[in-house]
Amino acid sequence: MDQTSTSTAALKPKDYKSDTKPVWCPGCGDFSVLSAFTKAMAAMQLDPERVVVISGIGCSSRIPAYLNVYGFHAVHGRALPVGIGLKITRPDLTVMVAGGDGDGFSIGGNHFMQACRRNVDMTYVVMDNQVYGMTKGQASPTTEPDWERGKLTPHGTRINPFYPLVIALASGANFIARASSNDPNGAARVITEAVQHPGFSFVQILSPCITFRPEQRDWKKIVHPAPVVATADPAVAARRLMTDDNFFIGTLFKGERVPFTPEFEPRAESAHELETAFRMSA
Amino acid sequence: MDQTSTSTAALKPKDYKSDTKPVWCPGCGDFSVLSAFTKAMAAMQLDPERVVVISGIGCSSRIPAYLNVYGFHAVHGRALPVGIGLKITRPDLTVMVAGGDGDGFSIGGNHFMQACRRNVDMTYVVMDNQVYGMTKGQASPTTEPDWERGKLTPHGTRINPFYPLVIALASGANFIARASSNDPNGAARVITEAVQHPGFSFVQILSPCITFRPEQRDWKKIVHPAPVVATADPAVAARRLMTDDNFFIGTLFKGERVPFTPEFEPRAESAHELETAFRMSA
Amino acid sequence: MEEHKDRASSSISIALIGSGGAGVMTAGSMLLEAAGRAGLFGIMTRSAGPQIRGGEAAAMLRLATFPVESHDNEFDILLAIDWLNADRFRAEIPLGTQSLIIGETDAEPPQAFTDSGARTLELPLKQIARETDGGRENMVVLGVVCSLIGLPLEPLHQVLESLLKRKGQAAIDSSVACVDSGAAHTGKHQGSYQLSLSSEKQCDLWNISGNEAAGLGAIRGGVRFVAAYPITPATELLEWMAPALEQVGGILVQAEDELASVNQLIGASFGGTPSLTATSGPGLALMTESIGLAVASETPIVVVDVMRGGPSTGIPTKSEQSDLNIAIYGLHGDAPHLVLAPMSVADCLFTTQWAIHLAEKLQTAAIVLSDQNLGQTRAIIERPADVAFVSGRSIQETPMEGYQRYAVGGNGVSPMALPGTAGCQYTADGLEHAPSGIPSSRAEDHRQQLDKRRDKLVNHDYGDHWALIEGEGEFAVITWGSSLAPVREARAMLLSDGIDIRIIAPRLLLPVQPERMQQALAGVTGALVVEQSHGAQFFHYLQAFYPQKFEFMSMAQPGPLPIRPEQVVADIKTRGKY
Amino acid sequence: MEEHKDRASSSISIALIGSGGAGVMTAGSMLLEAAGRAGLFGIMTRSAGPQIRGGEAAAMLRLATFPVESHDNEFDILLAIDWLNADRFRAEIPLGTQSLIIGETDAEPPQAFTDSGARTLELPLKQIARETDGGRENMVVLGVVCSLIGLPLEPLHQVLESLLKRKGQAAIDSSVACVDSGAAHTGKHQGSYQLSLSSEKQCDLWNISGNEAAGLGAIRGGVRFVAAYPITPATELLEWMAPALEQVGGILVQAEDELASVNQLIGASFGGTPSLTATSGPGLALMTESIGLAVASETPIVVVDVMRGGPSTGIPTKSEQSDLNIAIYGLHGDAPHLVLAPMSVADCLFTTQWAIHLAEKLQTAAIVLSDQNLGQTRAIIERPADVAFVSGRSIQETPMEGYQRYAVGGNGVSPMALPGTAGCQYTADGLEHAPSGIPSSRAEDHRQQLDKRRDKLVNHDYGDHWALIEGEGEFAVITWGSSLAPVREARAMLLSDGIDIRIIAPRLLLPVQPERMQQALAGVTGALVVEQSHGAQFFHYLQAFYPQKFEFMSMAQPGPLPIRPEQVVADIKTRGKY
Ligand SMILES: Cc1ncc(C[n+]2csc(CCOP(=O)(O)OP(=O)(O)O)c2C)c(N)n1
Ligand SMILES: Cc1ncc(C[n+]2csc(CCOP(=O)(O)OP(=O)(O)O)c2C)c(N)n1
Ligand code: SF4
Ligand code: SF4
Ligand SMILES: [Mg+2]
Ligand SMILES: [Mg+2]
Repeated sequence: MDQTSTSTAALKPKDYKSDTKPVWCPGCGDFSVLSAFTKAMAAMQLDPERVVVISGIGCSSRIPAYLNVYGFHAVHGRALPVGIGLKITRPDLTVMVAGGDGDGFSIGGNHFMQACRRNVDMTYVVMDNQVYGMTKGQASPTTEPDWERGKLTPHGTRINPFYPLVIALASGANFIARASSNDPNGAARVITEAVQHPGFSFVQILSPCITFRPEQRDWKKIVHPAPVVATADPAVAARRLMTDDNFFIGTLFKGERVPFTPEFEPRAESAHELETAFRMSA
Repeated sequence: MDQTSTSTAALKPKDYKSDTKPVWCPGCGDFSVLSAFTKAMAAMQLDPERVVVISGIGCSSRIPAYLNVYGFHAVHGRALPVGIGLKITRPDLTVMVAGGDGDGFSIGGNHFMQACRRNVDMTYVVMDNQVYGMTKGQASPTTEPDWERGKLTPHGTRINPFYPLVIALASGANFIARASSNDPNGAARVITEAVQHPGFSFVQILSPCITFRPEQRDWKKIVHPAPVVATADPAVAARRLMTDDNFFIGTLFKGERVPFTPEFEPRAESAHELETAFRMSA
Repeated sequence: MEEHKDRASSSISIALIGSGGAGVMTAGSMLLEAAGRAGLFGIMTRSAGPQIRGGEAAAMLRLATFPVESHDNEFDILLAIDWLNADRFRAEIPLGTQSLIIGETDAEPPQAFTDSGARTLELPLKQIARETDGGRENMVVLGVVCSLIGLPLEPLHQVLESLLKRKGQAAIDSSVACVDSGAAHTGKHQGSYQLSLSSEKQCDLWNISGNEAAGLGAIRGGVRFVAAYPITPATELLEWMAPALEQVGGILVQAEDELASVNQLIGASFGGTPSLTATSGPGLALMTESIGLAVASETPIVVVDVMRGGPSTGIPTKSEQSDLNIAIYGLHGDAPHLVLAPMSVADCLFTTQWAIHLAEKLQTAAIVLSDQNLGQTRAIIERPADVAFVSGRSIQETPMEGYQRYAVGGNGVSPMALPGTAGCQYTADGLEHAPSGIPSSRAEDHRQQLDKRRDKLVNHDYGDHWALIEGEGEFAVITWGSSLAPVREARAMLLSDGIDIRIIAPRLLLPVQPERMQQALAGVTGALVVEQSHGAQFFHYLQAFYPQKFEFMSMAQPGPLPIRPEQVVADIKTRGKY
Repeated sequence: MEEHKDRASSSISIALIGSGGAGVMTAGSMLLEAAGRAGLFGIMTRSAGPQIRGGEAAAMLRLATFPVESHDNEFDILLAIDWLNADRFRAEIPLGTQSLIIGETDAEPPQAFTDSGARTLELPLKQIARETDGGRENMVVLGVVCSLIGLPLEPLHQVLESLLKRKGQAAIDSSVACVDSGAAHTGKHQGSYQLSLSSEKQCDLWNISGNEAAGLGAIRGGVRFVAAYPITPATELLEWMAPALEQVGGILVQAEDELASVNQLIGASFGGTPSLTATSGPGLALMTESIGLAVASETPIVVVDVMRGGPSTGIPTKSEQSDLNIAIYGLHGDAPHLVLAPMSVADCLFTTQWAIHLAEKLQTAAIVLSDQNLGQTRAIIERPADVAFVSGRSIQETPMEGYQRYAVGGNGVSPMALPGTAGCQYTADGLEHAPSGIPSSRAEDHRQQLDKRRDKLVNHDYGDHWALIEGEGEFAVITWGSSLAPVREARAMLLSDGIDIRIIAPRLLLPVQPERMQQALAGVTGALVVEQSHGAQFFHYLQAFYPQKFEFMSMAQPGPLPIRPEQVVADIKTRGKY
């Protein structure tokens, strides 16, 4: 997937980076995700002006401004509908949505599920750190139920975690993968695959919050490659998820579900004809 | 499950009915659901004043006022959080939430998923007619993608339907069943089981909208009992759902997931002690 | 509005009621259409009991020789196919001693109606219908009404023919027979409510509802993307647009909720497509956070709120003007935006189109406050003019070194680069930002951007469209939206007593127009504020932004009943004005 | 507020800045605590760069011999551990010629600061720290400040001992050594900003933030259920309450979003448990639909909005009073509710407690408008009185034949039956309803219930708590919330020139209190409205509901910078008042 073109005009990963300095804590996993994005874009040689990255609110959701593409930093939890509205009306663009686990699975949980169902051709990347980084350390839907350092859940959340890949599959996403910020090149490859696959692609990237979940530094020791290649059969994918330890890395599912692609080609001329329905033919 | 007590004080189904006349169209499936509710309550001999039925907005969501129990007719899509707040603070009550497929799976989709995760001891009954009845015939999340009579989706929704049982299982509901309004006694038995099972119980009741989906009258010919008994193993349940034709009737899953039961016993006395943390011990 | 000398013969009000399946709505629609074909103006509104389907219903019509926008003080004719639960409509169908109540033979009209002192007439509707094979009472009723008001049967026959075509010739024939037979049964009452039909036919009349008109205005204004979630009474606007948009190469997406729909608009608009949604109070409430995002990120969107009774779920099927507050003030933070209100069925077209034009031009969010009364009223109107307002967004079309999306200066509108434009990449943001779009919490950036977003709206010249101003009196009635219609009728009533009042009805509610209002109020010494809300929201809004030397007086009446012209007249007279 | 003759020796303002890890926040907190133990009053606020963690930060303190609520016009001492990105804080830390800038030897202070004409002092902070094993500059800084302002070192030693206990004796010893050493290095500057410490110690002082105070008020008022979703700057309120609630047998639930949290409150309150949530602008916007449900269904709930810069995501970490509009007018339909605003850190306790009392008593929704400035300021205050306001909901405790949940009549408050009460089963409804609770769209029912919901609020006697009124002048300054503090200081400044102004600061913003306001304004001939918003929201609110013969003047300044007392004085003088 690495960029092999020798053309002098070839864009490098750094050409996709903006000059804005990230606000992230030194060591935050999101830096690597940012570099995975730029590598993937370079691998695909996307025209920066034809790419739009949309996000909600959170540390991770700051990513659009750090890229040299078009971006929309929307409100908390609503990035997916913004992306859907854009992609439906501008099918010529590469639309990517990025954000955190709180943004995507808590306040934005419904849009996530419905976006999987709608299966518009776009890519959704969630930088999962199992915590609310931006608001300084509360539990998120992916947090383990017994994590007792969440500031609003002193005894742990004591509720079932949210399994993003399971919900994505059950709802109808057409591409499902997990990556790790510890391996930006691998993550870049997965993002590339996701963008290139038709329909709604979902990529969970494990991206440690070293400030509020310092123990996540150990993730690099835990993650391991998925043992098998991606399947196109939802039933097979579902069975694999039953034994998921939440740390396998790789592409789980590449489906053949038909993307939602309404015809959209605004024609100005015919607006006048609409009047005829109202005219009284005396 | 029928009420076997011979005590003269025994409550009959009609004792759970209020005097308010339903607004439903003659022939609407929801009438049978109402009767399933009253039968189930009578079967359990619940004290009417210790039962609360909470709903959102929709034809189906009108049900609380037709019952002689406490009720809350809340806003569209938010009945589950109302129920959760109530049950957590009043564990002594039997809390049931009821509503439609639009209310529960479209605008309320996130609360549905999160309520399954939280697994509070309550019962959620969705009267599924695969349409928005109240607003006169738009597609809902459970509508078939090729139904072309939805007034906002003239070519069909062309998106993946929402599979309520799948999402319930994936999210952590502790009891999952499907019933049919064509068999109110069967539905009453399922509701009874659901209420009696600890944790969050989800019951989908197929309840035809004879006005906007008259073809659903045929459901009575299509539904068929589930071939096997309920399992406590999520993996087994998941496998069964893979071959679900959406019309088997019965209890799919009775889990052993631990309900969310925070201690809640307000003590007035100790409020004063909280001050000590602020006092400057000079 | 043309002034009409002889109210009796220039406007007739008719209510048709019946229980489930009686077909009064069909009859009402046919009557309206026939009247239109005969060159009359008219309106029809509907009312129904709580039953979802099949309950009692009322079709309320007013037919007139001049454009009408609201119901009259009383109904002239009340015709019931049956009286089951009919008294439910009592308050909506005021009668007088000159009114005529018609019902089935031997079926006593409810006392609630006869108490008015109206005359009654019994007709064997059922029997007449039965005389025709496949005959139906609602068709008989149509004939009766035509005969009473002197409407020729020919246009009605045409209507039956075109509307029943699908059902075959037999259906048409039997309906025509029923109509004719009904018309023949009115005896001495024939023509007793004769409308003076003009001989020259109005040649360019439309039969349209406010919701449809708003939808057409949206498309004319350039809207090509709609995302929405159904809600009464806005749904028909969306249902009309879904196929209509396709005809012009646009699309409507049914979203999972209002949070999704408004954000889909923002995405589509960011990509350059003028976008709109329609909702009602509860949906608007859910959208406010993201409307704020549209304001802060300067992304044009239009939200039509077809108001219904509030608060909370309220009274979904009835009209009220009680979402004024949330529309004006409902966004958190200082979020200047546009609020507009159509004042008639026809004006739904103009105002919606204008709203799109303004939102696009000023790169902000516009809220259009329609209401159930305007939206669901079906009216025969003169063909509205095709105004030139189309979206005209300021676009940065070419690459630009150091492009700043939120550049300050000038009139505050900074050219927007659309994705696809090389060299202008930027990130739109709802966080406060520097001119580049980069988040900033500096006081200076905040101040500059707050000024920018306010000034671009305040400095725009909205022209005379900002309000409708009529009359010359020293006493003003200030009103808005659908309350204008009864106020105009009240003015006509007062004029016939030789009294002129001045009417001021702002179409543009935000940004406020203090200078224009001052001019409109020149010479005014007292003003009554008429609105359909309980909290006198419009009255307080006027005090907040247009304080005057004189004190405003308030006539605020909540829904569900419409304001009647004579109430306005009475209110003015009670206060000792005239 | 006691009037203080000699401002210089009665209040000292100190800013400590440093880049990531320098520990200025810790030092600031310790200084505040030590000052409190020495019997001083004080406040501390924080500011930080955009970095999530580890960026530059500033601790801004004001210590005084009288209760202080806001920052002064200038800072007396600016002390930097390093100057990395320090100029970012320039606007927040105004200096004058009498100020002293202290920094590391040979590290030039940024021109942005020295331009003020302030004197500078270089100290070898690093070297002093290094002289002690494990020594840190921030501890040295503490000693320097104590020496400059003449604060005895003993209370500081105590603070170090109790706060560093967990870290062991070595840590305590090295910190004490650094402090002492720092104090010994001020040379001729020692005591140059001497605070006149009173000999009698204030014996009942608290160290508390506004967010904590609001949390405590909630619990005192009877709140036992909180459901919430984190958001800056309200999160600390919730974080304090989570364990505190458990101590009193209550619970806090972290919900999936604000839609869920507000509806969980409604459920809990329906069951009889007083319930509260805290949020900020974006969250409040999401809640308005359901707050309307609480109003319509007459279910008491309290929502604390800790305001931040708007619109949209805005400036999450900075204060602004720009959610007034959405709080007052943000619900769709006519939805009368309560809006209250605390005016100081201490008042966060009283006002929140009162809000709960009122919401419970009047069975409605209350919105409490705190702000970042109040919520995140940590202050040394006098122990607040323990007022008697506790929830006192009118409950239908016994079975009752024909119980009507929404019975009309009386004072409008109808007893609420809680689930479990036999014979009183009813369904609460957000649809308009008859007194029984059954949905109704009848005009009469709508009118009755609208009246009921309004009248129960309007007719309640809120007593003198409705506002703070101070001074006697003919010129009034009307203000609210955290803007009161600088206004009060401005009054003190004017008083020392022999000028008295009248201050009116409503704590109860809704329902409006026209008679009380009229009384408060008796004899006033002009009024300046001071607020921290761009759109002059409070000014327009006053015009809307309290119109006067004289015209209000507006001084509206958006965030993020606080309003300074001298700005208020200057504004009054510029307008030719005095
Ligand atoms: C409506 C609303 N509610 C709450 C917030 C506060 N908020 C900002 S970011 C955030 C959570 C961020 O968590 P996540 O999405 O996991 O991102 P991370 O910071 O961990 O990358 C919250 C609750 C908000 N901005 N808007
Ligand atoms: C916030 C909001 N949006 C939209 C509506 C309009 N609305 C009322 S009921 C309904 C859908 C009902 O569908 P469903 O839940 O399936 O119930 P059914 O009528 O089919 O039983 C909608 C969209 C509303 N009341 N509130
Ligand atoms: S708080 Fe956590 S998620 Fe946020 S920038 Fe820091 S390390 Fe990253
Ligand atoms: S519209 Fe459909 S769901 Fe609603 S009451 Fe009628 S049949 Fe039932
Ligand atoms: Mg996170
Ligand atoms: Mg349905």
